[in-house]
Amino acid sequence: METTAIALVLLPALAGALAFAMPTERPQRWLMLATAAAHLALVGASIANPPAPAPNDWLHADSLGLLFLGITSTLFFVAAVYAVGYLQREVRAPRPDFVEGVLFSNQPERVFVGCMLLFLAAMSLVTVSQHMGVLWVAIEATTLASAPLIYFHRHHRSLEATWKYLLLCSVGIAVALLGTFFLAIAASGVRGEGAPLLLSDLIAGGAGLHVVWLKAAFLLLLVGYGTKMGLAPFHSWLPDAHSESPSLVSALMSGALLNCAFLGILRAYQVVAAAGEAPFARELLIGFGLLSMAVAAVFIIGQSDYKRMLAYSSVEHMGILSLGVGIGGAATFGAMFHALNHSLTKGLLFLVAGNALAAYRTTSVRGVRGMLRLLPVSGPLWTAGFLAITGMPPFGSFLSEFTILQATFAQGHPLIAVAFLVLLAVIFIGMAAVFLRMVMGEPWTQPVVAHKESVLAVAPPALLALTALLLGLYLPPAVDNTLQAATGLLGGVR
Amino acid sequence: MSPVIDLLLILVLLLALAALASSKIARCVRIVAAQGIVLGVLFIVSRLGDVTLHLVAVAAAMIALKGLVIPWLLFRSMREAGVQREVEPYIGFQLSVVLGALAVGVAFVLSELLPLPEATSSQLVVPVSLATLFIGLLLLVSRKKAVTQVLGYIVLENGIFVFGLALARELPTLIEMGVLLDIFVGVFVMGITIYQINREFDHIDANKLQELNDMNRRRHRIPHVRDADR
Amino acid sequence: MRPEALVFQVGAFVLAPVLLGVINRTKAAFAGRTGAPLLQPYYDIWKLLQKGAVYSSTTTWVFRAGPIVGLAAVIVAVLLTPIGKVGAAVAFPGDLVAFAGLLGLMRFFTIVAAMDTGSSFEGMGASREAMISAIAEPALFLGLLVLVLVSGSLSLTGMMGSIVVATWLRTTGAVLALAAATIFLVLLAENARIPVDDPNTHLELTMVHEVMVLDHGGPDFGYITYAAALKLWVFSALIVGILLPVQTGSVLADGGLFLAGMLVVAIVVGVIESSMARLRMLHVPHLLTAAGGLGALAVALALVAG
Amino acid sequence: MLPLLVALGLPVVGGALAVALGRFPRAATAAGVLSAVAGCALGLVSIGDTLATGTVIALRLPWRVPYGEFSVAVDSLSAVFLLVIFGVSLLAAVYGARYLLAYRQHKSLGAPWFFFNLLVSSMALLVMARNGMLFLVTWEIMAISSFFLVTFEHEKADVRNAGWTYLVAAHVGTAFLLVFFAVLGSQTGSLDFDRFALRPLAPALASALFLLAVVGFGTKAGFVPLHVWLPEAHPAAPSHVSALMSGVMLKTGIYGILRTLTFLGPPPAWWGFLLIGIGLTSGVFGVLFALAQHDLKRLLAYHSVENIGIIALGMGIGVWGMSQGQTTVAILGFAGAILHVVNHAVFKALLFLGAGSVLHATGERKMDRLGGLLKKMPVTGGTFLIAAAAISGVPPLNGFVSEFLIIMGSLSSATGNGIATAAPLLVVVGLGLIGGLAVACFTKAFGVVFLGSPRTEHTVHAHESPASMLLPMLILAGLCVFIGVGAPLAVGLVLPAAAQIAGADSQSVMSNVATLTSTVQHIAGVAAGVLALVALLALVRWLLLAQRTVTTAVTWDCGYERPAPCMQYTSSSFAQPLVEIFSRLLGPRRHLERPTGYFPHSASLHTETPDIFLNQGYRPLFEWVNLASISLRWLQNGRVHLYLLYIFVTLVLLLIWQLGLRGGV
Repeated sequence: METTAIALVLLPALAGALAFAMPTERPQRWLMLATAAAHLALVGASIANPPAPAPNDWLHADSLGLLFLGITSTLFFVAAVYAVGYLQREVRAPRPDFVEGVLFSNQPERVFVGCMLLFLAAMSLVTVSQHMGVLWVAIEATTLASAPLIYFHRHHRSLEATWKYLLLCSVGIAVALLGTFFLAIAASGVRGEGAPLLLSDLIAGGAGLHVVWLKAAFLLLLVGYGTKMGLAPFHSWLPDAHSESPSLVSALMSGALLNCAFLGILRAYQVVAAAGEAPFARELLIGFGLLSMAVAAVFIIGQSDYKRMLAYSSVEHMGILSLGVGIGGAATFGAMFHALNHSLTKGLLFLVAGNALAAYRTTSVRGVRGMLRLLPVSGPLWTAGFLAITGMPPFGSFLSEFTILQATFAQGHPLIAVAFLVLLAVIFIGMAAVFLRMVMGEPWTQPVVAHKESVLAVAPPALLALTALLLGLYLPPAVDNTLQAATGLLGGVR
Repeated sequence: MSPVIDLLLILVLLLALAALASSKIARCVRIVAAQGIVLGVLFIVSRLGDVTLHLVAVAAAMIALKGLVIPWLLFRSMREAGVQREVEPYIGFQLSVVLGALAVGVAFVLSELLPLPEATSSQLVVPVSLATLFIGLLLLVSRKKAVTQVLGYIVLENGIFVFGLALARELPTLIEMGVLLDIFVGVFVMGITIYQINREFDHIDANKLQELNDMNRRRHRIPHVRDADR
Repeated sequence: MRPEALVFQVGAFVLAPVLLGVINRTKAAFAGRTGAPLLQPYYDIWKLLQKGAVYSSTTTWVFRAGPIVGLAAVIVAVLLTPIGKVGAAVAFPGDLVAFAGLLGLMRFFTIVAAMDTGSSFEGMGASREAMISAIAEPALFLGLLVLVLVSGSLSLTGMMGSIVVATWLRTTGAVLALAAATIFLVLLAENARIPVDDPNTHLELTMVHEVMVLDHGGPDFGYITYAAALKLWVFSALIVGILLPVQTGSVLADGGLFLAGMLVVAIVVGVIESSMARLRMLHVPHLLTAAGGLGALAVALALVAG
Repeated sequence: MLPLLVALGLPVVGGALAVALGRFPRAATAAGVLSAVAGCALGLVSIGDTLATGTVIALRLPWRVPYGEFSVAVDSLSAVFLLVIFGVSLLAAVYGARYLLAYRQHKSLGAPWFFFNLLVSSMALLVMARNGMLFLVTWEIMAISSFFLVTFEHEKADVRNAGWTYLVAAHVGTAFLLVFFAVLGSQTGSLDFDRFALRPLAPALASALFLLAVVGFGTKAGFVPLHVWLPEAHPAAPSHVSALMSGVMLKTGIYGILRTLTFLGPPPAWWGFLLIGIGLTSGVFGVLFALAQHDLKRLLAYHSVENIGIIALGMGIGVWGMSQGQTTVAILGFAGAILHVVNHAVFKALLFLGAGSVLHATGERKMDRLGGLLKKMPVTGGTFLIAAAAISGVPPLNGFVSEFLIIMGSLSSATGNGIATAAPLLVVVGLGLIGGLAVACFTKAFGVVFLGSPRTEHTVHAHESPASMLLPMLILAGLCVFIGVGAPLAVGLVLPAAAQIAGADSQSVMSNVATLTSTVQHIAGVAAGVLALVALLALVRWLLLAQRTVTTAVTWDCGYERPAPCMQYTSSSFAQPLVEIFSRLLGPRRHLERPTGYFPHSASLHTETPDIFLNQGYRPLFEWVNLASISLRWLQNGRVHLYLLYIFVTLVLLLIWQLGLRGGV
């Protein structure tokens, strides 16, 4: 087995356990930060010189894994920095919640930090696992580790969100488990040494797989992991969980967790493609992609709660990813690139949303006005995030979306391309209305005194915004190569 | 050995239907527990050919968890939550059973479409597992209370485990243990959540958990906004 | 250009006011009066040039610039207008566009000068003038377009030169007649004649052109009167150019014929003025649209024929 | 090429500096303005060579993004547009310095200057770009930066709405361009403009691409009915920005269409007819709506639509000429169009700066509340008058020259083409109508605002703007006259570009140039003659009045006792007859309070003319989408059971569909 991979999983896991054990609060934050930094360093190292694949490794970060691992680690580090400031801001004592004014208190901080770290461990495991069984275990683990995070603010709305999240995802993952079993059946013809669910064996013996079982397996995995990923119509848990959990948790879920689930589907797609059944999988991916975008559009238009709007936008972008992979060819590259852009941007948006929530004490769009005046740093960042998430140049998301569009034409699906554009335009219009209403105008509070925003609250999102911007102007070779290699694994070309 | 296995499989299916039909939560829990135990036995019996240590271990773990721990957990949280004993379905029990039968039908049709590549212990494995799965989903969809939904989830899981038998070459221990662990923790967390729900709401009724939606704009208390401005 | 043509050009500037006189005499004759002498316009202009001036305190230099620019524009327009077959002093492809443009310039400054007084009467006149000319413009262009199509030349002189008796005998004759009618209607509108406007009413509410110049006096008004005469001249010249196909060899004969033609046009205008009443302001647009319709018909015919 | 790149970079750097200096308004302004001025000046200098000799400067650098290559070039076409961009931007920047300082109390001036400079640089880079990706990115940066400029005063609700409308329109327009480039790219395998030109396209595909370009670029240019954002956004923006947007930014749409024509191959005739149709609609609707407006800046904005229409007419003639192989016609059409681009940039910028000056002095945009400003603001008024005359297309000013070229193009197509020439001939008549209405429109604008007597108090106390604002206006006014009198020069400037688009060979170009310049010299002669005569007649008048009594009195008022300012004709009443005639097209709303009784106390007539395309076209569509989405909200009704049901049903259906009906094996 591969040492780095194991380290990547064990490091946060042990740190998490340690955090649970720790009696005092302050050191935990720094523990989390340190772990995140170490993790990021490890990931950076392995991206710099990718580890060579050893035969039947259960844990090995191939380029696809590395891509999502990189995203996860970066986002977690930023979130950890933000968390330090966030946890300082949080009031300990029971306090009235701003929607109904009922009293509520926080979870103990060690539970929060501990679960954060375990969450990271689980997600790392997802990205490095080369075994469909391990993959399943890991993804289920992410659900369990993140559930308490949603319930950090212990009032009944967050509880409701947690409950829905648990139930829907568990059911989905259960379906995925059946899919994994189906895969094992399909692979029973394949004589790979060791366990029959090792990805490399499945791909190597792709020709020998039983088609029917394989298709059934893919359907189940698509539905199962799709639930976790937030593809419509399985997305229903997403808006609730994202709107009720602390903003940095929302950022991690939207930016990292959904991608991990997507990775699960991609692994299945690799196997199906190896068996020469790619067309079957592609049309499903295209269909669910467009459906997700459409559903997102419906709920983004006239959305009254900005955190919910961000959640739906995640549904939309998951749809774009699935569409891109479904189209194939250069679109696959676009999808990989878009996954990166979306994670950075969405992280930025959720963190800034946290600042807005802290300043205005409401998640209602109607209640937020004049961010540019009231929050001199967060306001512009919020605007930048809007431009980035809607695929405006010079942000990276424009490049990735255009790549997908062009590939769609090149692959000869003009109608799909048009539908894609129309949905994007509708969503843009809906979002523009919401965002502009928030950033512009005079704040409700008179007289207007611009807030002093703490560095820890604005630096992390600013960093993300900068990265998203740079990716639109210059694609660093390291990133480009990783994307290329990942695309190659999925049979796409740049 | 096949007839015994078939018998057990059918038993699993019947238990699932029974769970669908039972109107008292307590009974429902017991039925599900029984199903878990049967599953464990089935696990051993189906592999009588080569009883390995890990096989026994898994079976034991399964029986312990599904048959004892989880039911105990559920009873406890129910007691603490002071749940009324009725199941409170959206759709009546007769109809549920009818639908369950329908699900069984669908399961059998589907299993026709999915011929097992290698001769396994029994041909009933696939249909039974699918049917159990569907019944579990049916429970999840049609029962109001959170507890009953957890039960539905467990039934669904059991269905999937039945399918595990069909796997000619068993999964590595690590995986199966991991799976089991995940299931257990899942149910455990659900139990905790139910307990919390009880603290927040007057009684456990997933039906009440629908404040987060996009139907009617939720009323926000917006600081500093005069009603004239809204 | 040839010197004798130059003579006629000078003649144009000298003789233009006579047309006004002729029109008035004709109307007088119809009314059974002796009427003012033929040269009355000259006397008026001369008298005005002798006078001092009274300016409204509201006005600015724009008010004073109006008559000057207007006269300058129309003078250049006269230089572009062919004297029948003799031709114009200045001729180049596209001069008809310049011709229209110059009239536009004149109009622009007349209107602006009128608005400078801030009087509601002048404002009203300006508004009406703007409306009428806006609709007259396309009609004029249609008329000229017909000439382009019939003659294949892009300069007014070339057009008029190419219209000969033969042109009238072919189908193009009808086309030319329509064009002439169009331009004649435009003439009535642009020169504030009945039925579009009544040059010698004294009720401000009913006036268009006259009310715009209510406040002008002295040399300014002299300029305006003279400019009006020249404007009438150029339009009449166009019509005569179309309707007079004969080309004798000698310049003098051509010139003479042309002048005769001008006389006829003036009399016709006079006859119309005395034989019909001024239209209601609401109906003026209809008249001009009708002119446009005639022009469009002519163009269509020309395209089919040409 | 290097100096040009510096010219592009300088303003951006300066803008960033301005943001950094946001706390100190004057310093920020200085940084922004100086860098912009320096950049534009440098740019103007470095394109001179191309303008004079037509030498092409090109540069290619690798750019690490998908499909991206930093490929820029300056040819005749680009050069003309660069001239406009740099020229107007320079003057607008100078003007804006004092104009924006008025806001320094309650606004940071850093961001506005940053976006202003970014807008300038992006526009310049846009017309230089030779790679689709670079073009698109620049295009969007341009849109975004102008959006932030439009929403400068976002405290006002109408400004916010305008900003939203603008953003949406820009985005939808860009969507068409995305398709345009995506399709071209998938055809030719790269987004390199030179590559586009090489690969011949199937006629149907070429036509489809042309339509995409017309819609996409037309939205930016403001073709009716895609113009709806224009009358909202331009009045909302600060005046020097309006000048830049209306005078220059719209033209990038025109540039896009012209550039497209260079790589779509020989056009069929109907492209020309399409452009002519668009031109006529835009021209007539634009001027009619302008005529019906009472807000000065709104009037100007609508009038931009009219001028864009005229430009479209020119392009239509050009394309038609190309399709018929009539090089002369093509060159005349394109030359007219391009020259009108230049002219409109000059006088529309001047008009907006003038409007800004009025706004600066009186804080008033409603024409019916202004009046008599010429006395208070002689320079503003005088330059505004020149611009008004120029935009009405009368000699001796520049507007006439370009319209002359276009009309000449359509007339010379007329000789001996039978009925086929009906469409080009429509251009002549259309221009006639448009010209006549334009006169009405601008006599109204100038007359009501600057002439007569002041209608409100704060108009009485108006004051002339500072020199730094007047200087740009004077320069622009000078250009109006100069292009009019020096027509041959101006035409010579745009001719190479026109020939480039028409794809004419050098020798036929030469012959055309010869004939054209001779004609244009006559035009210049006419212009000079008019000016000379004006001088002469003025002198005569002065001599006549020298030794006579010249007195002033109250305006002749038919014997009224006290003529009051409120008795003057208002903009509504001035436009009323024409609006009445065209009320079918305009659908004006009237609020009429008739005088009643023998001694009526109050009576009033108020008319307003909202945009029918916006109110009856787009708004209902958006409403419908909104309602449709609301009617689907129940999908997310909060019941976890329903959500589970989604999963259940989808799963079963998928299994049955894929395995059963599709017969998995």
